[in-house]
Amino acid sequence: MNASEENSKPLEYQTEQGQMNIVGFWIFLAAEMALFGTLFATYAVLFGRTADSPAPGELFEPGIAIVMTLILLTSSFTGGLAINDMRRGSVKGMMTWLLITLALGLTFLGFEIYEFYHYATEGATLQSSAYWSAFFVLTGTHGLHVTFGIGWLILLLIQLAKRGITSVTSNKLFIFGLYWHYLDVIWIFIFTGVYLLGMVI
Amino acid sequence: MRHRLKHLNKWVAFMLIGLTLLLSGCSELTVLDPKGPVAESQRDLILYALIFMLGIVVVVFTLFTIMVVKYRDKPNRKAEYKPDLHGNRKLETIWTIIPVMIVTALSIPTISTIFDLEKPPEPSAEQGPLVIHATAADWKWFFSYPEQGIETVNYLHIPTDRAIEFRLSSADSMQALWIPALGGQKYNMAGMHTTLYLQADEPGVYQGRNSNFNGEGFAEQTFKVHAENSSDFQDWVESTQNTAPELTQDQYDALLEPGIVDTMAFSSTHLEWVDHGTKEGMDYSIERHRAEFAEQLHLENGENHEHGPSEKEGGQ
Amino acid sequence: MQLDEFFVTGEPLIYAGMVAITLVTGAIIFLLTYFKKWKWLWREWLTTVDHKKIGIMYILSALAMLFRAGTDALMMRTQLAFPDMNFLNAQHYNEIFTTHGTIMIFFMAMPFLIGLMNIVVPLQIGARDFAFPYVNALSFWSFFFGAMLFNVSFVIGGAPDAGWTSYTPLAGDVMSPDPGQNFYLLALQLSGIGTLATGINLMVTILKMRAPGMTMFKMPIFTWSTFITSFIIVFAFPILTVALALMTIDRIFGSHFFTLAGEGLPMMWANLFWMWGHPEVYIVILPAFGIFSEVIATFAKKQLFGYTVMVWSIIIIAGLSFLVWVHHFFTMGAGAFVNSIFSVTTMAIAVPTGVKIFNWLATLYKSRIRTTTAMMWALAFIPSFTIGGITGVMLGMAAADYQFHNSYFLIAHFHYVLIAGTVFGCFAGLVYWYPKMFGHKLNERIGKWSFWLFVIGFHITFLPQYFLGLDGMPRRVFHIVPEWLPLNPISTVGAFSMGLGFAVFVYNIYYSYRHSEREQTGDSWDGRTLEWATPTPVPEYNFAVVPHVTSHDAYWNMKQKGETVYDESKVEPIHMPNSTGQPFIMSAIMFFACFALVFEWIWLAVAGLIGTIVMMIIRSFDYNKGHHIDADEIKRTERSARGL
Amino acid sequence: MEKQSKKLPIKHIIGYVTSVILTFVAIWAALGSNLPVMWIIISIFLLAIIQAAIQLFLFMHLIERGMGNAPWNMMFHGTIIFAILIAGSLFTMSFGFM
Repeated sequence: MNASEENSKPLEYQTEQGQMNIVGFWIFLAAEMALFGTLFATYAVLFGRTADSPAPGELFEPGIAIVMTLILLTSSFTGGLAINDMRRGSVKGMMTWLLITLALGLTFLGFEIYEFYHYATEGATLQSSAYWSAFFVLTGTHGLHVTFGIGWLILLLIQLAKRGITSVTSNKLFIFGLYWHYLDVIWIFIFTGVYLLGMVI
Repeated sequence: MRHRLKHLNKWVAFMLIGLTLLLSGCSELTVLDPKGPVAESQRDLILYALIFMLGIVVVVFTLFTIMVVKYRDKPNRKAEYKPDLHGNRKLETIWTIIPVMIVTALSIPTISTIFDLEKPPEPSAEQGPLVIHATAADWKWFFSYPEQGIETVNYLHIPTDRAIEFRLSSADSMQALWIPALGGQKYNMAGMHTTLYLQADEPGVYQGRNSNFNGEGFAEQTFKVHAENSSDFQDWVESTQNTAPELTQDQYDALLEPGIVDTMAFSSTHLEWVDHGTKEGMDYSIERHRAEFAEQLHLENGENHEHGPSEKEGGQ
Repeated sequence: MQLDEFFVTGEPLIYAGMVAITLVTGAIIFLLTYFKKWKWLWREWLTTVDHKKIGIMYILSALAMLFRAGTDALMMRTQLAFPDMNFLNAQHYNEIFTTHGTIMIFFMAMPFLIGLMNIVVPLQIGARDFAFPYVNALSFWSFFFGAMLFNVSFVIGGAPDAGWTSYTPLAGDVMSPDPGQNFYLLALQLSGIGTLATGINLMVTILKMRAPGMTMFKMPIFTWSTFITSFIIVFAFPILTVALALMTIDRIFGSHFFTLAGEGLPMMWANLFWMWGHPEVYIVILPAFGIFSEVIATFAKKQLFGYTVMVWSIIIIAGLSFLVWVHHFFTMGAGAFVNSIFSVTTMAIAVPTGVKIFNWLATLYKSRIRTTTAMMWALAFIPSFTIGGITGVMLGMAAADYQFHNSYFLIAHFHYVLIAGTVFGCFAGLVYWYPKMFGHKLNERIGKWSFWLFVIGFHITFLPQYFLGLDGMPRRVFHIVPEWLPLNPISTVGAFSMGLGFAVFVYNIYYSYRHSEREQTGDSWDGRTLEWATPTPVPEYNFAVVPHVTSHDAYWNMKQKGETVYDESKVEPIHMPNSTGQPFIMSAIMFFACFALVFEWIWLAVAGLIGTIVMMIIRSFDYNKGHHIDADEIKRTERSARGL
Repeated sequence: MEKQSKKLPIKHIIGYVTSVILTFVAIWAALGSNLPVMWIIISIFLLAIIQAAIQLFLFMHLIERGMGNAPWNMMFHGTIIFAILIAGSLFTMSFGFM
């Protein structure tokens, strides 16, 4: 690979280590696919095993799930815009979009906590039945991932503010971007497989 | 070289003699000495597979011996040495196709036997299969005969020449009903029903057991199967109906407590109040005995009893 | 919690174990202090990120675990020797076979193979280290602390007793309320995370750090098998992670995945466990296949026969490994159609495996076999594994499996594949790469003694067990009955012979350390692949000059052409990562958190979790870029190592 | 480097708008339409897969110069494992016992 080709690559790809980090993270995301696949499989098999607790169709409210979906989708979009600005070299644009992404992520988390609390008051908790165990652990694992992502983003914001866009920081932010988009991919399937399906059947 | 091949022949002869001896010894082994049509079909399948497998073993072992003996590096070795031999399409295709053919040859009878095992064995009498609910509980067996209205603990009577339809379930841990002389096993699980068809053609007493590990008393969870002709079986049913006490729910609940019990017989079944094979019945036992499940038996070998429930049969 | 509940009491064998542990720990501390080696231990080993040292630590831990689980096996065989043996009671026997299985799979087979991969793969592909050396150290320490957590259960809290498969509901909180099962869950979780990280690490290393010219189909076969194994790890281990987490949540937080209450589905555990568990058996067998291929090609002094087919058969086996899990529970009664499908997929695995066997045999054809100890392990593998393989096909026939399942036939089968495959492979690999690791060979004469004791013992132990299975002897019973008599004592005798073989093997390590000739060149066996192009002992940067590769027997070809890998004029400064204590400390904190969770001390566990997160934050802010070794120093090292 | 990214990231905007539309189509199909249940299930999962593909290709740059084949390859196999896990579990744990 000659030098000019090397330079035409985005900054986050320019070091050997940077490339390996990105490839490694993609492999990690593939592993996450198996992780969520297992949770979905458990959810699917335990579907309908509600014992004495309420059925999902009785508790699910389309409103909250739709709002949560749109929030996470928008945050994925703004996260993408932040990466776009990073590649343009615009620190200000990048930071603005990242802060918006952070705010949307926190809002999503707030909704999820409210939702869990709401179900608990209606008599559906982790301990209620096999179905509700699977529901809370599947959506909860996604929620934990979002929480982790928020913590990660805060750390990155500090580092970006301190160091600006370098080959190292841009690499880190790009990887965070992959993670954040990926969480939306998972959420699409949770929204479809859990909420929409739960209300159809 | 010829000299060595001669030796090889001697070895092959030795192996064949050994094999014959081994196979004649095998007919003593329970699984290879079936007492009913189910075990027989499984034995036939095993022996059928064994022929192919022994063929593979002979080929691999022979090739292996030749290679190792002939191509060992030593002074004055005459065999050819070709370090750059990197492969041979034709040969590799051949030894891909042969295993494919063997696998196909094994698959066909396997699949047909699998489907056969889900049906009662070919009816040797005009009556349908005898239904027995076999319920496992830590570490004992309940056999309920719903049509006859009787229930036995830790022993089983069956008529010969009639298919038995076992409805398997468990009151607590996962277990498996295995009577090797009559056929293979299936799991007993709480909240689920599995069906196992077995049949005895020869009268006799056979060993049955739980074969799936389920804790401390596992080794002792055995039972005897008494296969007898239909009139003897009928006599036994009637005498049990007349002489055995009725099973009460309290008594049954007490029996469910994890532990080892003796053989018993009753003139009613526990199916009247609970079926552990349903979602409603699956937590019946743990709801009542949660504390007892936490306790240990401190089971030593040879203590408590002589290997499994005693020979004496309860209720008679 | 009372102290006598905390420690296991009332078992003379366990008291003896406690005394032994205390004495050994005391002796280690004393020796380290006496010889003033604490600093050395910390600087050279606990903080290292060098793949070769980490590999050595993996292998040492695995040997220790082999000793522990092997002792378990001997105790089991002693108890089963005669019908009236009362050496172990039922409970103790259950604990012993559970720890035997779990340790052998998780803390012996996997770390042993991962240790060999650690040492060999970067050397084989001409790399200077792993893609992520820091993560590699973290993987090792999380495995190590996971193993320690599991072994601690022996004296604190009680060992798990539900079998290595831990089927629910038996392993649930109603039937196993003791902390033993929590030890199983959390120790596996901790070491499983490390394994997953290693899988990703090795994949990136192999994808991105190969020497120039080494295309995928010019990689040495061991590297290929490592790559495919890592691929399986990446997709299989998350399944285990989730399954373990679900059972942990069941036990500690009262959910109902695998419980009898709340309409849980205990069989879902079996399903998830084997969805991971079947790929897992290929995780431990494929690297062994790779080792045998390397060893056979080297000592037959001949190219591996059908390299491309060998690679593709590994890939096909890996693919099929995800499609056969149901054959572990054919007897669950999932119906004839389901069982038929999985019967066929299972038997299909015999095809690529059979092809491999014949290719190995063909490699021997027109070769020149040197019967060194490593080669003998590899040769013994072929017939032994064939027996294990064909009985595997028989077990795959669902209708026949109803008779084999849960019997000693099954036990004999998987010991035939796991010992003849994995253990022989580990020993072959260790003997083969030993000079590269330690700078001297293992003694051949003692090595052959250990080989024959072990291999003959192995067949005496496990061949009779096929017949015991056919005679209706189920696995996991804690005593036998007189009908199974003649074969059981024979099996026990064989087991002790294997134990003796292992003891001789370990003695050989000591003997060779004292007496073996030190290696003069890096190429101890007239090797074929790049690891033999490095000097022995291998300098920390591995290759002073990264070689250019033209075939999968790269070093062999170079030797044929009279080329050398080392060209002083091309030496440049080399960038190396710095040593760090963070992985060790972080894993220690995770150990602490898991230990607290075992006893359900939630707040302590949360404190441990926070500690782990703090370590991650520290790492995130760490912009340490490592150091450079300058060219002169490299030249000096190479000159003295190569005797120039 | 400047030429790599535009001020107005067309790809992202197209992806976002499509995703929002697809989400609402799925909601309508599930809650508002009178389709048979089987068709609803198939259609909402198809829509979800399209949306996931949008995320992967338009947002995450699954195929981008300089990354080699590993990312899409791993995601492809990840998808297969994902499918095996769910379909396989349902096949063995539910279908077999019906």
